[in-house]
Formats: sequence, C-alpha cells, structure tokens
Amino acid sequence: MPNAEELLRFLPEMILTLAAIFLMLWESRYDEHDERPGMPAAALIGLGLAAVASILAGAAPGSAFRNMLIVDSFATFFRLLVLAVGALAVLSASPFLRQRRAEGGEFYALLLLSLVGQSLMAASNELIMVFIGIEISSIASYVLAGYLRDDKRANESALKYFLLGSFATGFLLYGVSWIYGLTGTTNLNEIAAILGNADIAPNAMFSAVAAALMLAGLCFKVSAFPFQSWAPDVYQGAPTPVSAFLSAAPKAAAFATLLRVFFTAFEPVSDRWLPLLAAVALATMVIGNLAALWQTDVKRLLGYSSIANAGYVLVAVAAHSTLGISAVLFYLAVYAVMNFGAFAVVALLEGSELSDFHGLAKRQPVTAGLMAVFLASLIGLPLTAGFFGKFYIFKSAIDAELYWLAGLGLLTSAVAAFYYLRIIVVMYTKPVPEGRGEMAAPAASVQAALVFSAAVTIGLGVFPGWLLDWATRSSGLLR
Amino acid sequence: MLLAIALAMPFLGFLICLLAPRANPKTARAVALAAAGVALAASLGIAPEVMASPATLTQALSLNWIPYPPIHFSIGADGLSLWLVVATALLSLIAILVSGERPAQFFAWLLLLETAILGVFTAQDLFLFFVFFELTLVPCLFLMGQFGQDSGRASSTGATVKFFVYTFAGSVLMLAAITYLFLKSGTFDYQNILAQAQAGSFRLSPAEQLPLFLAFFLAFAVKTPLFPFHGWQADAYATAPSPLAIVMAGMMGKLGAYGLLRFCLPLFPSAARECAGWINGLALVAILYGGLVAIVQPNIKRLLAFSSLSHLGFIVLGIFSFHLNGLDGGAYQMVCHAITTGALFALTGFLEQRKGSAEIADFGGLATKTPWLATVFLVAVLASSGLPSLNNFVGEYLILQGAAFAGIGYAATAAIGVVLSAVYLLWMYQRTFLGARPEADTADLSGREMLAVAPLVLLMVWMGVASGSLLPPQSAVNQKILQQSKMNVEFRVAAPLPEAASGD
Amino acid sequence: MPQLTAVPLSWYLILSAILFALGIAGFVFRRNVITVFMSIELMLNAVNLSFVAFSHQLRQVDGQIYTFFVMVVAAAEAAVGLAIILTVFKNRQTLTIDEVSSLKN
Amino acid sequence: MDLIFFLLFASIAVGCGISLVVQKHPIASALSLIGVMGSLAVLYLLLGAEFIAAVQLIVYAGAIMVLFVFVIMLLNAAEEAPSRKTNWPSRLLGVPLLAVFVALLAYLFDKMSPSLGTVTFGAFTTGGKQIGRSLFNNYLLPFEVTSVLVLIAILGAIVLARKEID
Amino acid sequence: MPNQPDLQLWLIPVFPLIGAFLNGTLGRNWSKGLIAGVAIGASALSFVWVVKTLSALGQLDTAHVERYFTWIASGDLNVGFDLAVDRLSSVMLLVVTGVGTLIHVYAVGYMDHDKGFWRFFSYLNLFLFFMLILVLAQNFLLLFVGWEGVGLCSYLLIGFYFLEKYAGDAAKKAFVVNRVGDFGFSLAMLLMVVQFGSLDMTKVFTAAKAMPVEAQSGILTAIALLLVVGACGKSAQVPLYVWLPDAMAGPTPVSALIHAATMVTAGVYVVARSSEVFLKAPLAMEVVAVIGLLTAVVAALIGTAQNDIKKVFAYSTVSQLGYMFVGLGVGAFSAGIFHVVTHAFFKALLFLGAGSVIHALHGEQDLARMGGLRSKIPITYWTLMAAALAIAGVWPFAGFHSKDAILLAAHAHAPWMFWVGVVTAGLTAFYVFRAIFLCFFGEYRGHAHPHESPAIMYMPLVILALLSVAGGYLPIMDWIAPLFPEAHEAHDMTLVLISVGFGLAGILAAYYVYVLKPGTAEASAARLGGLYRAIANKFYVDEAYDAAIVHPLEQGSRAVLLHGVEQVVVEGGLKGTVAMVRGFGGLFRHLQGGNIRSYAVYALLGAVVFLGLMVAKGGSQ
Repeated sequence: MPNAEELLRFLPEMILTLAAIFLMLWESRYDEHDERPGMPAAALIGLGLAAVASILAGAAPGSAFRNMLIVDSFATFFRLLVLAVGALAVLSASPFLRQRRAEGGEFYALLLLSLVGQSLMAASNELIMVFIGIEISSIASYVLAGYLRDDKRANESALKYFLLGSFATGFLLYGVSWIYGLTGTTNLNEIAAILGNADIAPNAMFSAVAAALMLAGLCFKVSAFPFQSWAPDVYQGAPTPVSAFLSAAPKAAAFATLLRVFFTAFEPVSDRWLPLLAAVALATMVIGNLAALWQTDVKRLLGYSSIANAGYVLVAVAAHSTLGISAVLFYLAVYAVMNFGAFAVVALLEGSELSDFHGLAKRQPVTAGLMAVFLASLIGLPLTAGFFGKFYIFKSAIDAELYWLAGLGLLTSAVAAFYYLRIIVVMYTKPVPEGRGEMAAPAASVQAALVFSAAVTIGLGVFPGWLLDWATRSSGLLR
Repeated sequence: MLLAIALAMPFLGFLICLLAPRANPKTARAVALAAAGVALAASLGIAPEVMASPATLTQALSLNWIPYPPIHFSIGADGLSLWLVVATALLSLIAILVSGERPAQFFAWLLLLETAILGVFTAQDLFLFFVFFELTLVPCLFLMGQFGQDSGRASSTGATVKFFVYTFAGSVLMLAAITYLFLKSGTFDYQNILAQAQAGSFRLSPAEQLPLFLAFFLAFAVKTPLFPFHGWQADAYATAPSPLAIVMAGMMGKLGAYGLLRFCLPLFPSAARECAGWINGLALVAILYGGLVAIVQPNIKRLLAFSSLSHLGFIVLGIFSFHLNGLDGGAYQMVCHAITTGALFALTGFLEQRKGSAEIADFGGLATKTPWLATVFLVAVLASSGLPSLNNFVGEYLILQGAAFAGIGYAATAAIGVVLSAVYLLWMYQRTFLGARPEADTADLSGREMLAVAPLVLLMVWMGVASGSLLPPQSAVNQKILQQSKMNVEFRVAAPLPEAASGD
Repeated sequence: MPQLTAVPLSWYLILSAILFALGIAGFVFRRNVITVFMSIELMLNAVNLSFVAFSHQLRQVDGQIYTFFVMVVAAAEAAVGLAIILTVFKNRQTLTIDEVSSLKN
Repeated sequence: MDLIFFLLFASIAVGCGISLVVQKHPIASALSLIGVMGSLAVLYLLLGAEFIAAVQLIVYAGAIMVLFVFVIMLLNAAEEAPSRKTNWPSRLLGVPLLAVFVALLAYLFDKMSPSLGTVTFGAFTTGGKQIGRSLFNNYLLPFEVTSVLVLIAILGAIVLARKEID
Repeated sequence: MPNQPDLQLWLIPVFPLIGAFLNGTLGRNWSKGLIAGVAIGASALSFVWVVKTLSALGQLDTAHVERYFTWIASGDLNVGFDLAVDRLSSVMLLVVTGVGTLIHVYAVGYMDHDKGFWRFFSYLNLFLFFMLILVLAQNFLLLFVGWEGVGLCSYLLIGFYFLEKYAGDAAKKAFVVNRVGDFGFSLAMLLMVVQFGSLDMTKVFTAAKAMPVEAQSGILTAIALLLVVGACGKSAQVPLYVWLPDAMAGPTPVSALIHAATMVTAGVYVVARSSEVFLKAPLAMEVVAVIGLLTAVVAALIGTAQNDIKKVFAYSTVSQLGYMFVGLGVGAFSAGIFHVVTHAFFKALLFLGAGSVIHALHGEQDLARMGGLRSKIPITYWTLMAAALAIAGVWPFAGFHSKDAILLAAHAHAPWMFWVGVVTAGLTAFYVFRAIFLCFFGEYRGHAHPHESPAIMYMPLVILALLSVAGGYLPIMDWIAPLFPEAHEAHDMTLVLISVGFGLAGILAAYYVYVLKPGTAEASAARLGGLYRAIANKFYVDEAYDAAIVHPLEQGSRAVLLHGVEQVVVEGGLKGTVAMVRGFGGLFRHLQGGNIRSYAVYALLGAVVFLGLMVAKGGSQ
C-alpha cells in the first residue's frame, strides 16, 4: 500500500480529479442555459488547491508508487506551469462560453482532467505512465477542441486533432514496445542504466530506432516538423480559449516528457538522436515562421507561431545541457503567458481575421496595448519576457557550439517579427471598419487574465532573474 | 548619478504619459518638456566630470540586473559618448517643443525613444547595449505607425513594417555575437572585456573575429544605414511625423556609427582592418550614390534621407580610415550631423505644417513671405553642405584628412560628395524658397519655432568655429580606440597598419 | 518436429510490423472517417502484439499489462472518437474525410 | 503445430488487415478488423497470454467493435464515394513510404532475430492471477489513473453527443 | 616670434562681421540711413584699422602673425585661428577695404530703391568679413573658410533678386562651379597635411623650400595643380569660368566688388601666396601660364560679341584674370599681383560706371538700346573713359604698367606667350571701346530719360578714376617683390611699344567699326558666319557642359540610380528577399491543404526519415 508521502506526491492529480467530479455533480443542478456563476471560481479553487499541493509535494521530492511517479523540482515546475495556464484558461473561457451560451460544468471538468494528464506527464517516471498521461491529456483536449459541437470548424478541429493524435500515439506506443522489448523495463532510470551499461546494452541502432519512434510521437505533441500540420488547423477551429490552452499546457507537458524521456532514458544514445533533434528544430523554426507570413487569420497565424516557438524550444533541447533545459523551462513559461495573452485577446473579438484587428487601438485602447505587449514579447523585443526567453535559448545553443542553429534561428525569428508586427500595425494604423463602433470592455475575469499575463510578460522582461533561477534549479535532469 | 537622472527622467515621463492616455495634450507636453529639459540639464551636468578625464569611463551606475548570466545595468560616459548624449537630450527636447498638440502617447513614445538612445550611448554592458539598441525600435514603431503620414508611394504602415523588420533582422545576429563574446570572456562588461584583451587573456583568432565582426557590422550598417542597406530609410523618414524624424535622422543613424567606432574597432581589430577596404568602398558608394540620388528626389524629406546616407557614408569612411583624424572626424561629425539634420527636419516639419506637404514642387518663392524661416533654413543647408565655419565642415574635413592618410583616392572620391551636397541642397533650397511663385500668405517662424531652432543654429556656428571646445574629449577616446585596435592583432592577410601606408 | 513447433519470435514482430503498416495504409488510403479510425485500432492491435511477443521473450508479465492498458485507452478513444465523428456527421452529413478540410491555408 | 497455427492465423490477420484497407464499405472493414482481432487473440494464446487473449475477444472484438458497428449502422454509412479530389500526397508517397517503412522494420527484426528466442506454446504462460497481482502492486497507479481516462471518455461522449445547444 | 606687438588683427574682419550681424538681424526695421551708416562705417573702420596696423608694422620684412585660439586639433594636426599680415596681404587688405568702402558708398545710391536694402548691406559686409579672413589667414584651412565664405556671399548676392529664376540659377551655378574648384583646393590641403603634417603656411612653405625642384611630377606638383584647380574655380579660369558671366545677375555694385575687384582675384592671391610650392613645381607653373593665356584669349573673343554691357565687362574680367595667371605662371608673381590691384581700380570703375549708366537708364543693360549718352551723363562718361584707357593698356594709365610687366615677363619666359598676350590686349581694347562707343557715341537708341547719378554714386567713380589714371605709379611691385625670387624681366622698349600699339589699334578699330562706319559690325559678323555665331554664343560652352555633365548627371541619377539601382536593386533586392522568404513559406503553405490524410502522409514521411537516419547510422555502440 502506498504510504502518506507517496499519496502527497499524487495529491495534485487527486485534487484536480475530485474538483472535476464536483463540478460535474454541480452541473446537474443547472438547466442548460442557466448562468453558472460559481463554477469558474470553483474550478479556480480546485486549481489553487492543486497548486498548493504541488508546492507541498515539491517540498519533499521523491518517487512514488513503485517509481511510477517522480516528484522533483522539474515536475513541480511543470505542474505549476500547467496549473497556471489552466487558471488563465478558466478566466478567459468563462465569458467566452457564456457569450455563446455554452458554459457548462463539463467544460471545466474536462479542463481539470486534461490538467491531470499534463501533470502526470510532467511527473511520470515510467513509459506507461507517460503514455497514460498523454492520453488523458489528449483525449480531454480532443473533446475541448470540439466543445462547441454545433460549430463546423470546431468539429473539424476536434476530428483532426483526434485522428492525427491517435495516429501519432500509435508511433509513440510502438516505440515504447520496442524499448520494452530491448530492455525489459519501462522505467526511465532503469532503461538508462541498461542502455548505459555496455555489457548488457542492446545494439545502439535498435535503441535509436525506439527513440526515433517515440520522438516521432512526441514531435507530434509538440508540433515539430514534420508532424506539425495539425496545429494550425486545430488552433484555428477550436474555441479560442481552448486554442490558447492547447497551445500552452499540453505542449509544455509534452516538452517535459520529451526532456525527461530523452534526457534520462535515451541519454546513453544521445549522440544518435541529437543531430536529428537539431535538424528538426531548425526545420520547425523555418517552416513555422515562413508559413505564418501568409496567414490572415490571427488564430491560424498564432498556430504557426506556436510551431515556430516549438522550434525555438527544440533548439534549447538540442543544446543538450542543463543550461538548455533551464532555457526550455524559462521559455515554456514565458511562451505560455504571452501566447495565452494573445489568444485571449483574439477571443474578445468578433472574428479572428486580421481585418478584425483594424483600428482596435481606437475601439479598445487598453486591450490593444496589452495585445501589443504580447506580440512584442513574441517578436522578442527587449524588456519583454520573450526577449530573454529567446536569449537564453540561443545562448544555450551557442554554448553548445551550435552556431549555425543559433544563427539561422535568430534570422527566422527576425522574419517572424514581420507577421507579429503586422497585427500591431493594423491595430494602430488602420481605421475602424465600417459598422464597428466602440467595443465593450472585456469581462472582469478576462481583464484579470490579460493584465496578469501582461504583467508577467513585462515583469519577466525587466527582471527575468527569479524565473531563470527557478528554472535552473528545476533543470537537474542530466547527470 | 546625473547620467542616471538623464536616463531616468525621460523614462519617468514616458510612464506618466503612457499611463495617462487621456491627459490633456498641453499637460502631457508640459510633462514631456519638463522631463526632457531635466534630462538635458543633467546630461550637460556630467560634462565637467567627463571632460576632466575623457579617455576613462565615468561610471554613473552599475546595478546587478540579472544574476546569471551576470548582466549589469551599467551606464557611464566618456568623451565619445558625452556629446552624443547631450545632442540626444537636446534634439529630443526640440522634437517635443515642435510637436504641437498631440496625444499624451505621442510624447510618451518620444520620451521612450530618448531613453533608449541615451541608453545605447551610455550602456557599458554589452547585453544592456543590445537591449537599448533594440528598444529604440519600439517607440519608432508606434510613432510611425500611429502618427505617420503616407507619402507618395510609401504608406506609413508599409514603411513602419519595413523599417522595423529590416533593422530588427539586421541586429539579431549581433545578439549571437555578443553571447559568444560572453562565453569567451565570461562577462558582458565591456570595459572588463577590453581589459582582458589588453592583458592578453581574451583573444579572438582572425577566424573567429570575422564572423563576429560581420554580425556586429551588419547590425550597425543597417541602422546607420550604409549602402546598400538603406532600403528602409527614405520611406521611414518620409512618413515619420516630423518630431520623430528629427530624432530618428538626428540620432538613430548615429547608433550604428557609434557602434562601429565603439565596438567593432577595439573588439575585432584584425577583422575590421581586413574588411576596411570593402567597407570604405561601400562608404564611398554611399557618399556618391546618396548625393546623386538626392539630386533627383522630389520630396524634401526623401532628399534629406539620401543626404543622410551620403553624410553617414563620410562618418563610416572616417572610422575605417584607421587614422586619428578620421576617427575624430567621424566622432565629431556624428554630433554635427545630428544637429544639422535635426534642424533640417525640424524646419521641414514647419514647412509641412504650413503646406501639408513636403513635395518640393508644392513650394517656391517662400523667402519673401518667410524671411526668417528662409534664413535659418539656408544656414542649415549651408552647414549640411559643409560650409567652412559651420559645424559639418570640421567633421568632414577631418574625415577627409583621415581618408587621405588611408589613401588619397578615398579622399578624392569622397570629396566629390561634398560637391554633390552643394548641388542637391542648394537646388532644393532654390526651388523651395526662391523664385517668383505667387504665394498665399505663409506664416514666418513663430516664437516657439524660433526657440526650437535657435539653439541648433547657434550650435552650428559654435561647433564650426570652436571645435576646440568639443573635439578634445572625443579625440582622447579615439586615441584609446586606435590604440586598442592595434592590440593583439593577428592578421590573416598581410595588411599593413595604415601608419605605414601614410607615405604613399 | 522441433522445427515445426518453434516459431521464431521475430516472425511475430514482423507480423506486428506488417499489421502496423496496414494500419497506416488504412489511415492514408481510406476515405471513410470510421474506417480511418478503425485503421488506428489496427495499429494499436499491432503494437499489442509486439508487447505480448516481447513479454513472452522476456518471460515477463509486464508486457501484457501494457497491452491491457492500451486496450483501456483504445476503448476510451473509441468512445470519444466516435462521439466526435457523430458531431462531424451531424454538422456536415458526410463521413468522407476529404470533405472535412475547410481548415486550411 | 505452433508453426502451422502461427502461419494460419498470421495469414488470416494479414488477410483481414488487407481487407480492412481495401474494402470500400465500412461494415466490411469493421468485420475485417474483427477478423484481425480474433486471429490476434489466437496468437496471444500461442504466446501464452491467456488473460489478454480473453480480454482481446471480450473487450476489443466484443465491446469496442460493436460500438464501431453500431455507429456505422447509426450513421447509415454507405460505400465510399469515389473521391472528388485527388489526394496527391497519399497517392504519390503512400505506397513507397509504406514499403520503405516495412522494409526498414523487417531489416531491423532480421538483425535483431539472433538475440531473440523462439515461441513454443506453453513455454511461458500467464494467467489472470499473475496479471492481477502485478496490476494491483506494481501498476496500481496506472490502473487507478485509467479511471480518469474512462471518466473523460464518458464525459466527452456526453458533451459531444447530447442534443444540440440551440 | 617673441615680443610681437599685439595689433588686434582680428578687429579688421570683425568690424564688417558686426555690421553684417546688426544689419542682418535688426536692419529690417531700420531706416536706410542707419543701415548705410552701419555698413559703410563697418567697412571704413576696417580700412582705418588696416591703415593703422600697417603703419604700426612699418617695413614688414617678416610676416606679423597673431594666433588666437585652436580651431581644430586632432592628433598631430593642429589648426589654429591664426591671422597674419605680410607685404602681400597688406596690398590685398588695402584694396579690399579701400575699394570695398568706395563700393559701399556707391551702393547706397545705387540700391536706394530696393526693398532688400538691409539685406544687401548685410551680405556685403559679410562678404568683406570673409574676404578679409581669406587674406589674413595664416593657415590654409582658415583661408578656406574665407574662400568658401566669399563664395557663399557671392551666392547670396548673385541670387539677391531671388524672385527671378535666372538669378537663382546663376547663384547656384556660381556656388556649384566654385565647389568643383574647392574640391581641388581641399585635396591640396589634404595632401599638404599628409606631406607636411600641417596647414600652417609658414611651416608648409619652409618645408617646401627645403625640397628639390620637381622635374616631372611629384607631391609638390600635385599640391600645386590641385591648388590651381581651386584657383581656376574662384578666379574663373578655363574651364571653370562659366559662372562669372552669369554672376552679373547680381546688383552692379556686387559685380564691381566681388566679381571684379576682390573675390575673383582670390585664386591669383592663393597661387602667389603659395609661390614656394609653385616654384618647386615648374610643370604646375606652366599649366598656370597656359590656362591663363587660354582664358585671356577665349574670354576676350567672347567679349567682342556681347550686347549686355555688364556681360562685356564680365568677360573682360575673365580675360584680365587670365593675364594675371599668365603673370603667375611665368614667374612674375609681383606683376600678377600688381595687375590685381590696378585691375581692381579700373574694373571696379568700369562696373560702377556701367552701373551708373544702367541707373541712368532705369535698368537698361542692352548696348543696342544705348548710345549718345556722352553728354547726358558726362561724369560717368569721363570716368568710364579713364577706366577703358586703363584696361586698354594706354600709357600712362594704371593698366599699362601692370600689363606690361606681365607681358614682358611672358616674353622672357616664352615669346609666343607674349604674342598671344598682345593680340589679346588688342582684342581687349577693341571690345571695351566697342562698349564705350556703343554706349556714349552715336544717337540714343533707347526710350528712357537718362540722368546723371547722384553724388554719392559718382564720387566713388571719380576717386576710382583717379586711381585708374595714376595707380600705375604706386610702388606695389617694389613693395612685394622681395617676397618672390628675382624676376628676370628685361625692360625692352620695343616690346612695350608693340603692346601699346596693339592696344591703340584695338581702340581705333572699334572707333572705326562703331563710330565712323556703324553697320560694319553687322556686315563683318555676317561675313564671319559660323565663327561669329560661335563667339556670340560663347563657344557653346554652357551648352556643352549641360550636355556633357549636368544633363547626364541628372538624367543618370534619375534613370540609372533612382529608377535603376534604388528601385530595382535596393528596393527590388529587398522586395526580392521578402518575396523569396514568403515564397519559401508559400511552399509549405500549399502542403497544408486541410486534408487529414495528407497530414498523415507527412507524419509517415517524417517517421520513415527518422527511422532511416537511425538505421543509416548503423549498429554497434
């Protein structure tokens, strides 16, 4: 039987599940179109409790459930990150859904359950747990993407996400079966121990193939080239707050998994997959940024941007160093906030076309200003978090002597400035379109989410030190 | 500490104006004027201390900013930055003064721009330098995007995007190079790196220097701009609101030239010397090309843009002459050109206010109606075309002298640019102010406008006659830079130091 | 006949690979959404076979446990996946995957 | 005997697999899939996985596939119409890529086979007991967590399939 | 030099500067009397100060230098604000301030009706300031300040009537052509610093003196030739003379002061000043002489066919400047400078007289509409006649002395130069008297009511006439000769007679053609045909410049640079890069067709590539 300490390490997931069940039960008290004023708050409380539990669990690091889970500072960092994203998603989604008369306890429940999966992904020390974590997160996400079930685009988005996601899971699982067959274990540390021991290690080529299959699956989850095609379609079609969530939390968790699996289990064969990863990073940056140049739908554009950003993060992964890991953590946190902010602003508008942004600065100056902050951060302008995020990433690459990767990556990030900038420019220069008057101020919860995101974006842009410290303390994967 | 105030005041003003977007424009301008005024006073206040020991850095502030990698908010000034700081503060003040009734945001961005430019000139931490260098883009983005006007084929939106992406793309690689320097030296502190270089503990092989140098050079060449990286310039100047154009044309271009002088020469002496021939070639092309294209520009602002291209070519030529005269001339010309071009753009702004256009064809015969405007404009035009006893002449002469030491051919070619400057500037002046075009009544300079340009005109004369009062501190730093550019030089190709070449 | 009784394990693995490939083929070539989904199930079955085969090779029970979990996941996926297919059908009256392609550049 | 059984059911599995891919009607495909699953169950038995073989038939072939068939019937899915759009990537790249994929894997297994043993029926058999012991000891956490998965499945189905929001 | 008296040399230029500043800033609201008082006062004070300084300095055997403050200091280069007076500059100072003051006085009358009265005098004073800086400068860079400054004032004054397009054009042309000359001057300075490390005249000349004579070419020749380029611009020599005739667009006093008496002689002054350099560069000397001769002939020829009275005198100025160059080129520096002085007298007089005529005729400048004015404006007539005789080189007028000195030196140098010179002298006499005869003899052909100018205008004329008559006896050559090497000019009476004879012949020819037989001119013009047209059209030099330089420059800039390089290469390159990047992005865009099956194929492709790479790496550890 698990002892109390082990249960504590699993407490955040339990709290989230309980909160989800509570919300589902509460849902039965409402008619379909009733307002559900307390629910976002309840969800937030659940998230808050889970966060507290994560911190408590993080205070006493260790493994649990026969080494299935490992709660270390790395896991805690990601747990708190995805919980924060979840909180932002709740804040931004509730008015969005209310406006579409689609608010429901199920939504929040699904969101919380999805977070259970992501939280597990961050803390799994076992391939089977990784797999189940991914599936929990993914299946909940599929439903969230299709949550507005009368919306054709949302359906399509959900279908694509689901089919392609499952397809990729097949590869991931195949890779798991390989590595299991080769080593007889699925525990990450044990795999590493076997692969690292020349006497008992299987042929490195087989291990590498297993790694490649898993990498293919994980590349899908982080939307890296050439497994990125789903991302723009899904983000465009899904309800905007959901897109915001999807592009931040599951992706961060997938990176956590990627780092943990590859930097522990497959570390001994890193010389085989690292060059591949570096190439993938480059291709992802190039394709994400270049394809985004053509987009006129801002949601879709942000989808491509998320691909490009995944490419940046992969650069730091390919740096294969503790510094690189801390850069990954830092960037994922920063990206989550700034990207979420940008999506949240899109969620406020009538549509997501570039033309919907025309003259936003006149209609809603504060919102436009906040959007400008997020976009500036995505561009990577100084005094925003994105700047330091990119800096740390490319610094780690230069540190690892990946000069070409750093150089080309920086150039693509300059190209990226173009499409982000275009949004800022139309907000400030174009006249307000005919028939669009003043815009109502966003709901208080959205305002709170936006202001929080912007404050973090700027705050990290001025004082990135504390987060980097934290990220550095949480980056102890490589031995 | 005064320097810190000079940076802090505009930033404070920026925050106030930004956070009170609905403030009365008059109040906003008063706030902005006060902030910029204090900044100017403070920047003048540092002069005695800096001039007392111009070659060594007068550190104003060094705060730990980011623990790892250790980045410091470290600012300071020496003889090279001193006048650039003062000129920035002055031009910003003037830009605000001529701004008229504008929303609070407008002033906010102008003040942020001032802060950023001051930061570039004073940052002593390479990373901080880069931060300020990039930060200059933000206010320009908003000022051009929100307050710019379309001009001919160029829409303000397009010009904004072009300007931003071009200069941004140019500078990203510099960040990589800075990071590399950090990894090699363990610090971002510029003085520390130089000290290490002097001690021999920090050494870059020629093979390392070249890519690093090019990364820095590209950033600066785009910002300056140097031919053929000037594609953004004319549209940007033409569409920018004139207060921005004053600061942009006056100071922003100097960021690049300053960077070349401050960083490229001491850090990468071998690569800089190796590339000097090419760069001087580009500078010469810029001088002639800018001059020739300026002749046929139908718009005053565009003409001034190409004129700037030509003049900044001089500065680059001076810097890469590797002769003290050239360096001094380059440094001095940075300030001179700032003053002169600032004045020209301010005056063009006045013209634009009166006519709603900067097309030369829309003007003519103004001199009868606006004698003062015509006179001041003429002084600025003459200064810009290098009339002796006005400021630009001193800089240009020293540059040419430096270039002559590097090779008389350089000087001879560049001197053609001086001839051309007379051609395009006077022709523009003639078409704008002279002639017998019947004119509706046009107001002459108002008191406020006079107040705005008078200091510039006085400076043109002062700097032209009494360069002895301003040049020595710059020269002291330049001597040091020249010294540094001879340290630890390993040459891949046998490139003699120019001193040896002075005989031929 | 000892040769007749002992099947090389690699044959099971190759069978698993072939089935996996057939699953992919179904995904790539079939146009009916449900068939595509079934192809994914085929892929998962192929993986299961490989798990069980490895389990036999290693004389461990763990491989079979994985298979068990995969089945649970497959069941959950089936529920959600078919629900999604239902909503798509309700909105578009089609099950042809090529026609569910309005989100594109 | 083992070899014959293996070959027989492997052929059935492959045959049904091919049938799944080439059949135009979803019902036919579904039936083919059931065929694959059935033959896989036999192979599981051969591999000594009795419990899994049973679950394969009950859960997979029984429950899941019934769900599929049910949905196919519900939606009255007909034979695939000939495509109006040619899908160039799948047409051009599909077969070669699959061929390469299979070839690569076969090459790898071939390389691997010396280190792999052979399968003889009864050499290694696991029943429900071992499975259960393992499941509730070593794999307690995943087992518990799958409940979340099932919860999501229920929730998801409800969210997506209930009547429209108007 | 220790214990030099402090003579406040700086006051000499500063007086006019103050005048210019006062008139320029406040003059608009002042009465004309006050303006004129300030301007003349400034000029006169300057003159007085020059006289006072010179009297204090006495013999001036060595230059008197006063150093004020550092202007530009960079490394070894140190350029100060240093002024100096020596015998050469003393002559120039007297001419500039003296003649300048007279012209100021004259201008008060001439400009009486102009609205820009204050502006005019401000410019005029400013000009004096720069001219004095030019003359007083102890280093070349400071000289260059004056050099460019007078150019600026010339620009302002030529463009004084800026409402007229031709005035603006002429002003710009003057400035730009001068800039071409300045290009040479600047390069000369740059080379000086490279060679001598200084621009201080004493240092440069001392160093040059120590160097050997350069037989062919060398650094000194280069410097000298570049100085010649500068001098050609300022002193309107071939091929840069084209601006001077156009410069007559300015008010007449300006033509007299700047474009006859003072500024245009700056080139001559600089060459004389740099004699140490030139003496070491015989090639450059030769070039100077040839350019001078060519200029003298060409300008004189063109002068014979001009109908605008001021244009005639303008070409005459060009021609006379050519003489001065000849003088310099053949080594007769003191003769050249002497001619500068006498020319200042009679040419200023010619212009002021012409101004008086124009004033009398209410602005009429066309010789064809004059005639018979001898009796109507007698003072003007007589003074002009004195000037004409002086320029024609008739003994004992001033021009005779200086011109003969030059011609004799030319003969000593190369006889053919002498012969060209005397022929030109004949031509000069011809066209100057042509103007005189057309203007004052015969019947009046215009419609105005001529009246004599006021005293304020004719008093300067009278003074200048006296100087033109007697100026030849001023001991200027003796005063400055010690500055230069001994000129070996034999005083050959035959040659003197020849030259005077040519002059008289020219006068007689003019008298014949324009007074005795009016109409001969037209007939002979018709006979000469193409040659005459060429002369009348100034040998089409302006047109040639337009076609060869101005037009290609402008059109080339527009067509090749602006529409070619700028729009195609620079902007096009930018657009091309953008299009390339975007196009590359477009490739991926098309892959994203929305079809799930395609996406799966890409994923499969990726997986296969991943596997393939891993397998390709091979087995083993």
